[in-house]
Amino acid sequence: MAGRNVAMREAIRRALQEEMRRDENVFVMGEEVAYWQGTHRVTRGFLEEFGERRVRDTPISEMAIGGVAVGAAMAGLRPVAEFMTINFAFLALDAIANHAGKVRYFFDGMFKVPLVYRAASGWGNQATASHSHSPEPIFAHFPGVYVGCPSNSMDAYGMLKASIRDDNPVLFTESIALYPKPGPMPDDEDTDYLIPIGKGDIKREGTDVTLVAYARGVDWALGAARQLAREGVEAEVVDLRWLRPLDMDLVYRSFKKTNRCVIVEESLPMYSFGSEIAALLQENMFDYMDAPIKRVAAEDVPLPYSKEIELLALPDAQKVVDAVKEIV
Amino acid sequence: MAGRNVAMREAIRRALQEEMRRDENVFVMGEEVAYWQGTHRVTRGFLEEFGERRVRDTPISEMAIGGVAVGAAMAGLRPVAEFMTINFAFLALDAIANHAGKVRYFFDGMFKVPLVYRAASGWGNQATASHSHSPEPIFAHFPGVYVGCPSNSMDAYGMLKASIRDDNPVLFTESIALYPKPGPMPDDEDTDYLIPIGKGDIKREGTDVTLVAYARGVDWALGAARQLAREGVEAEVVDLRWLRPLDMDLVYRSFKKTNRCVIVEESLPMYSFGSEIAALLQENMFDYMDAPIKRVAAEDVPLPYSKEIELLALPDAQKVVDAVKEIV
Amino acid sequence: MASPSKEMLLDWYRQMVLIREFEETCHRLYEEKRITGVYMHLYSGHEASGVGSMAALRPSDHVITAYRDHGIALILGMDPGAVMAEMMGKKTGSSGGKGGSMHLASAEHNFWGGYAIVGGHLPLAAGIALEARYRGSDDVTMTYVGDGATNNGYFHESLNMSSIWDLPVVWIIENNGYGMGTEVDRASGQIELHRKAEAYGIKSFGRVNGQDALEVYDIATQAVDYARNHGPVVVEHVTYRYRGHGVSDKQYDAREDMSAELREWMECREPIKILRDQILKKHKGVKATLASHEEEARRIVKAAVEFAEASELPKSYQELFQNTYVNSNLVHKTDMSVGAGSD
Amino acid sequence: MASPSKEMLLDWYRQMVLIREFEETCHRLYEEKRITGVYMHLYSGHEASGVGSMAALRPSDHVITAYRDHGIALILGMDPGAVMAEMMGKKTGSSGGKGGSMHLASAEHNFWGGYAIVGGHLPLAAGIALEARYRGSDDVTMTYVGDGATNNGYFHESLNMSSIWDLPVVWIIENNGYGMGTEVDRASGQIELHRKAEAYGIKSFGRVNGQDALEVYDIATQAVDYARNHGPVVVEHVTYRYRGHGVSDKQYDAREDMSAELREWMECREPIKILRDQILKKHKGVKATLASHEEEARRIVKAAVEFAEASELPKSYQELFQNTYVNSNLVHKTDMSVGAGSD
Ligand SMILES: Cc1ncc(C[n+]2csc(CCOP(=O)(O)OP(=O)(O)O)c2C)c(N)n1
Ligand SMILES: Cc1ncc(C[n+]2csc(CCOP(=O)(O)OP(=O)(O)O)c2C)c(N)n1
Ligand SMILES: [Mg+2]
Ligand SMILES: [Mg+2]
Repeated sequence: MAGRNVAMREAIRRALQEEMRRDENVFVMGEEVAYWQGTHRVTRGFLEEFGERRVRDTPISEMAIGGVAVGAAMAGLRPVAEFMTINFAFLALDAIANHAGKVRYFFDGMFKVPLVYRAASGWGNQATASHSHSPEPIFAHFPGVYVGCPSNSMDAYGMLKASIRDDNPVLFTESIALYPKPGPMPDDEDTDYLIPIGKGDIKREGTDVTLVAYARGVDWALGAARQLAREGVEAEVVDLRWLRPLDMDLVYRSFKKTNRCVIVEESLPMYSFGSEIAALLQENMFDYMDAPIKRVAAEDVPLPYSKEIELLALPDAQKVVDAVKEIV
Repeated sequence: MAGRNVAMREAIRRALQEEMRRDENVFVMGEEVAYWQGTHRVTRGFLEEFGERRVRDTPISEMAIGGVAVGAAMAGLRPVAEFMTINFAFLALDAIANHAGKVRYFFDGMFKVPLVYRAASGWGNQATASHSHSPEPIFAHFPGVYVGCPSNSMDAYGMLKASIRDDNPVLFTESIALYPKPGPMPDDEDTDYLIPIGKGDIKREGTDVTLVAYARGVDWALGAARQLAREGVEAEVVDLRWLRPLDMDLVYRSFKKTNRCVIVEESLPMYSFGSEIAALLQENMFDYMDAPIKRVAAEDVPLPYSKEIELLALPDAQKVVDAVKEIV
Repeated sequence: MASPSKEMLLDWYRQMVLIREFEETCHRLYEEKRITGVYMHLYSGHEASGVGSMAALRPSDHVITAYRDHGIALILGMDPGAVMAEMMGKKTGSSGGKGGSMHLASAEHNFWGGYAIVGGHLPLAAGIALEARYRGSDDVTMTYVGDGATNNGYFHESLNMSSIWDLPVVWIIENNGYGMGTEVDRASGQIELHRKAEAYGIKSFGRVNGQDALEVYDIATQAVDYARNHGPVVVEHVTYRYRGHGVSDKQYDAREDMSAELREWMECREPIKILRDQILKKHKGVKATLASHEEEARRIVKAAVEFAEASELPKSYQELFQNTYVNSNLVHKTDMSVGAGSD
Repeated sequence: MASPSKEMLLDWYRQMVLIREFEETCHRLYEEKRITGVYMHLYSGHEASGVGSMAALRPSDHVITAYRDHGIALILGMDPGAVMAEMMGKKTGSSGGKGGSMHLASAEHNFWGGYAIVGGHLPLAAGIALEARYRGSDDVTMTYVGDGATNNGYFHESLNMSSIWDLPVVWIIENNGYGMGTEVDRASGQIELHRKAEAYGIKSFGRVNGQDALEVYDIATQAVDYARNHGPVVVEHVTYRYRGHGVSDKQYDAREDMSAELREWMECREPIKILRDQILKKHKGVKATLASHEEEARRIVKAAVEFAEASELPKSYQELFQNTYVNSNLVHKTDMSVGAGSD
C-alpha cells in the first residue's frame, strides 16, 4: 500500500486537495492561504484550482477565523480553517474551546460542527518566545474538540482526511519541523485511506521500554530507539497521534510488555502531555510498573532567540536516551 | 494571630484595599469594578474611597484588559486587573501567556511586570458550559506568570498581598463558591501578613493517605477527611495554594509518611492539575508508592445547565472518599 | 415608508404581549426559586426591537443573538412550553436542559441560538452568512448585538470580515444604554454606535427608535433588502431593559438614577403601549382582538409553566454525556482511557 | 507648517542613511547565513515614516512598535553594535540575544520594544500611556501599527480604551500596502485606514505621504501636540516595504506585479532621495555633510557587524533560564519541583 516518498507538507496538501475535489462543501480559509499559496506552502496551487470562493484569504483576525468556521460548519459547510501558526490560535481559544467545542453540547445535539482547524506548530529555528509553542495539550484539555498531531506523511494524510470527514470539530496541528520530512504515502488510487480519530500506532516494536510520543516527539523517540538498540536495549515506540481522544489501550498493551516508559513531547513540561500519560499509566498499570515513568519535554522556560540556548531548551534523542538509561 | 471570621470575599477585598492604601501605584481595572462595586462585590466601596483614577471600569475588552495591565506594569504601576470570570480570560490568553509572561524574558530582564490578574473561577450554580471552568492548570502551563488559588480567607488575604507586592505577574483566581465562606483572618494590625509565592500548606495532618488539592478542592478534601476519620482513616490534606510554582517538597514529605495519594481538583480531568501532581509523585516518590495515585476532578464533559446532571459532573467529598477507599 | 397590514400589526401585538407575559413570569418564577441558576436576562422593554425587525425577514432567513434571547425565540415561533422547560433545565426543554436561558435555539426555525460569551456569536453570524453566499442563496442573517459587545474584538473582526466578503448580515445593535452597569459613553469612545460601521466600510441605516415597532420595521425592511442584494448593513436600535441586566442584578434597587430612568422609559416609551396606540389610531374595531391576545398570552404562558413544571429533570450520566460529540460512544462516566472516537 | 532647521534636516538624513545601510547589511548577512533564524522584517522604504514622526517627540515621550523595529531602535539612538549583536543572538545584544530582530527595546530611551504578535503591543501602548495620565505627566506614547494589524481585535479594543480614558497615544498606522501578501483592500473593509478613528471617537489627522519626512513631521508635531493636551489621535502614513514582508518572503521574486510596483516606489517615492532633494533645494553647501553622513553610516554599520561577530553566544542553562522571573532562583535546568519563588 505504501506509494512514493513525499514530504509531510505535500501529503497534507494532497489530502486537503483531494477532499476539496471530493466534497464541494469543503473549503479553506486563513491568513495567506490563497494568493501567497500558504505560508507553509500547504495550499500551493489551491487558488488556481478552486478559486476565491473556496480558497479564502482572511484578515489578521484569529478570533473571527475561529468563529466564522463554527458558524459555517453549523450551517452545513465543512471549513478547514488555518491558523498560520498555533501561537496565533491563543487568540482563538474562546472560539475553539467555548464555541466549536460546545455548541453541539449546549444545544443538546441540535447542530453539528464539522470543521477542521489546521495550525503549524512547534518550535526551533529561532522563532522566539511568542512564536515558539507546541501547546496541543492545552487545547486538548477541553472536551468537544478532537486534537490530532501527525508524525509523518502517511499519518498526516490519513488523519487529515479522517478529520475533514468527521462530523466533529478537530484541531489538527502540523509540526513545522516535519513539513519537509519525506515519507511513504498510500498508493495514488487509495484516496480513501483514513486513520480513525483516536487510533494510535506502534512505530517500532520493542520489549524493554515503551516510548510514548506524538508528532515531532516520535522522531526523537525513534532516534533514541536506534541508539539504544546499539546498546542492546529494545524500545517500543508508541505514536499516540491524537491527544484527544487518547488511545491508551495501545499504551497499556505495550507497557504490560515492557514495564517501563519514557514520554516524549515537544511541549512545555507542566500540565502537559507527559503529565497526563504518566498519570494514567501509574493509575491503571500500577502492578506493571518496574520503574518510575520518565518525561522528556522542553525546558520550563520561554524559548529564546539565540540558537545554542534555544537548542538547550528543546528535547532531542539524546535526552530521551538519557532518560531511558535512568530506568532500565 | 487569627482574628475574626470573615468571608473570603471580604478577606480579598480587605487585602486589596490595604495594598491600595499602602502603595499609590496599585490600582484596579476591570469590568464593573467601579460603579457596580464589582460583580462579586470584591471592590465594594473602592470607587468612593479611591476615585475613578484608581478604580477603573473598562469596556468588555478582555484582550485590552490583559494587555493594558502589562504596559502599565512595565511603565511602573502595579495594576490589579480583574477578569469578571476566568472564562473571559480565554480571550486574554495571548496577553497573559505571550505578553505578561514573556516581555521580561525576551528583553532579557530590561523590564519588570508587577501585575496581578484577578479572576473569579469555578463552576456550579447552573452557569452553563461556556461560563463554567476552573482552568488554572491551562494558564499555569506557561512559564512567566505565577498562578495562585486560595482556599480560605486567611490564605486569600496573605496570598493576594504577596502577589501584589511581588515584581512578577501573577494570575490570582478566586473560587466563586468560596466567596461567601467565612474563615479566620490575621489580626487587624497584621497588615503585612504575606504568604510567600510557591508555599503550600498542610490543612490537616494525617498518616494514612495524602489528599493534594487547591482552592475549592481543599474543602472537598477536608470533608472527605472528616468522613474517613470516622471510619478510622486519617487523611493528610495538602493545600498547594499555588499552581506555579509548585511546592512539591511539601507533597513529598507528606507522601513519604502516607505512601498513598488522591488528588482533588475542580478542573477538567485531562492535561490538568491531577495529571501533573500524579506524574511528579510517581517519578520522584516511586519507592514510596504503596498504591496507584488517584485523581478526582470534574467529568470530561462541558458543564450542562440542568442542576442534577451538573452536580453529577462535579467532584465532591463523597467522590474523594470513594477514591481513597480504592487505595487504602 | 413600509406600511404593514392590520393583520401584521395585530400579530406584532400578539408577539409583544406574549414576550412580556413570558418574561415577567420568568422573573416571578425566579424570585420564587422555581427557576434556578445565576443567569437569566429578560427581553422586557426590548419587544419592539425584535418584533419590528424580524417582521422584515422571510422564513429561510437566519437569526442569531446573545444571551438575551427569550424574546427572539418566541417571535420565531418556538414553543413556549419547550422554552419554559429549558429555563427549568428539563428534558423537554428546547435544548434538553443543557443550555438554559442563555442557550435557546431552533434549527427548524433557522434560529442559530443565544450565546453567553459577549461577542462570541458574531463570527458565527458571519459564518452562517458565508454559507448562504457560498451556495448562492440570498438569505440574510439577522444578528443582534448589545451596545457593550460593540467594544469587544469579536465585533471588530466579524464586521470587517462581513464587509470584505460581502456577507448578507444585518448587524442590529440593540443599544439599551448599558452593558451590565456601564453606560454607553463610559464604555465606547463613539457613542453613536451605528457610526462604527464607518470603520468597516459598511452601509449604516443609522439610529432607530427601538421602542417603536413601526419605525423599526420600516428601517429593517430596507436593511434586509440591502443585505440581501449587496452586503452587510448596520442598524442601531435605541431601547431599554426593564429588568436590569439580569436576574442577579441588584443595581436597579440600589441606584436611584437608574430607577428614575426606568420609570421614565416605562411611562413615556413603553413599546407595547406605543404599538397599541398606533393600531387603535389606524384601525377600528380591534380592541377585542387586542384583549384576546392579552388573554391568550396569559393562557399560553400558564400552560407553558405547567408543562415545564410537570416535565422531568435529566439525571443520568448518560444524559450528562450525551451530545458532547457526534457518534460518541462516551455516554457513561468519564473514562479517560476510552476514546470518544466517532464511527 | 512646521519648518525644521537645517541641523534637524541633516540629522534626519543621517538617521535615514544609517537605517538603510543597517537594513541592507542585515539583508546581506542573512543571505550569507551570518544572521540566522526565520523572522527579520526590514525597515527599508519606511525611513521617512519613523524619522519624520519621531522628530516630533521629546526624550521623555514613549515609543513602541511591532516586529519591524530596527529603524525605530536606531532613530532613538540605540547602539548599532548592540542591535546588530541582537540579530546574531549574541550576549552583547541589546536584549542579550533572547529577543532577536523582533524584540529590540531600550528602557533608557523609553523604547518599550518591538513585539511579534500582530496587534499584541497595542494594549501595552495604552497601558504605558495610562501610566503617564495616572501620574499627571504629559508624555505621549507614539505607537506604530501596520495596516494589517488594524483588522485585529487588539486594535479595536486598544483604540477604544485610549479614547474613553483620554490616553495620550499617537496611533500611527504605517500603511505599506500589505500585511504579508494581502493588499489592504482585501483585508480591510475601510481602505482609508485613518477613518477607523471614527469608530472610537478619536481625532484623526488623516493620511500622510509617509515617504516625505517633512510632511510626516509636520503632521506629527500637530498630532503629538494634540495627544499631549487632549487625548489619542490617529495618523495614517502611506509607505512601502522595499524588502518584502520579511527575510523569508519569496513573493517579490514570484509575483511580477509586486516587483513592478516596488520599482515604481523606489524610483518615484524614495524617501532618502526626497529628503535629499528637499535639503539641497533649501540649503547651500551641505553636500559634503550629506556625503559624510553616508560614509559614517557605512563605517558605523561595518563596526557594528565586527562587534557583533566578535561577541559570544550565550550557551549555558544559566543563561537560558535567566530573567524568566524577577529574583528567580530557577537559574539551572528545569526542576519542576523547585519553585521559582521570589524573595
Ligand atoms: C467576553 C465576556 N466578557 C464579559 C462577560 C460578562 N457579561 C455578560 S453580559 C455583559 C454585558 C453586555 O452588555 P450588552 O452587550 O450591552 O448587552 P445587554 O446585556 O445590554 O443586552 C457582560 C459584561 C461575558 N459574558 N463575556
Ligand atoms: C496574531 C498574529 N497573527 C498572524 C501573525 C503572522 N504575521 C506576522 S506579520 C503579519 C502581517 C502584518 O502586516 P502589517 O500589520 O501590515 O505590518 P507590516 O508587516 O506590513 O509592517 C502577519 C500576518 C502574527 N505574527 N500574529
Ligand atoms: Mg446593553
Ligand atoms: Mg503592512
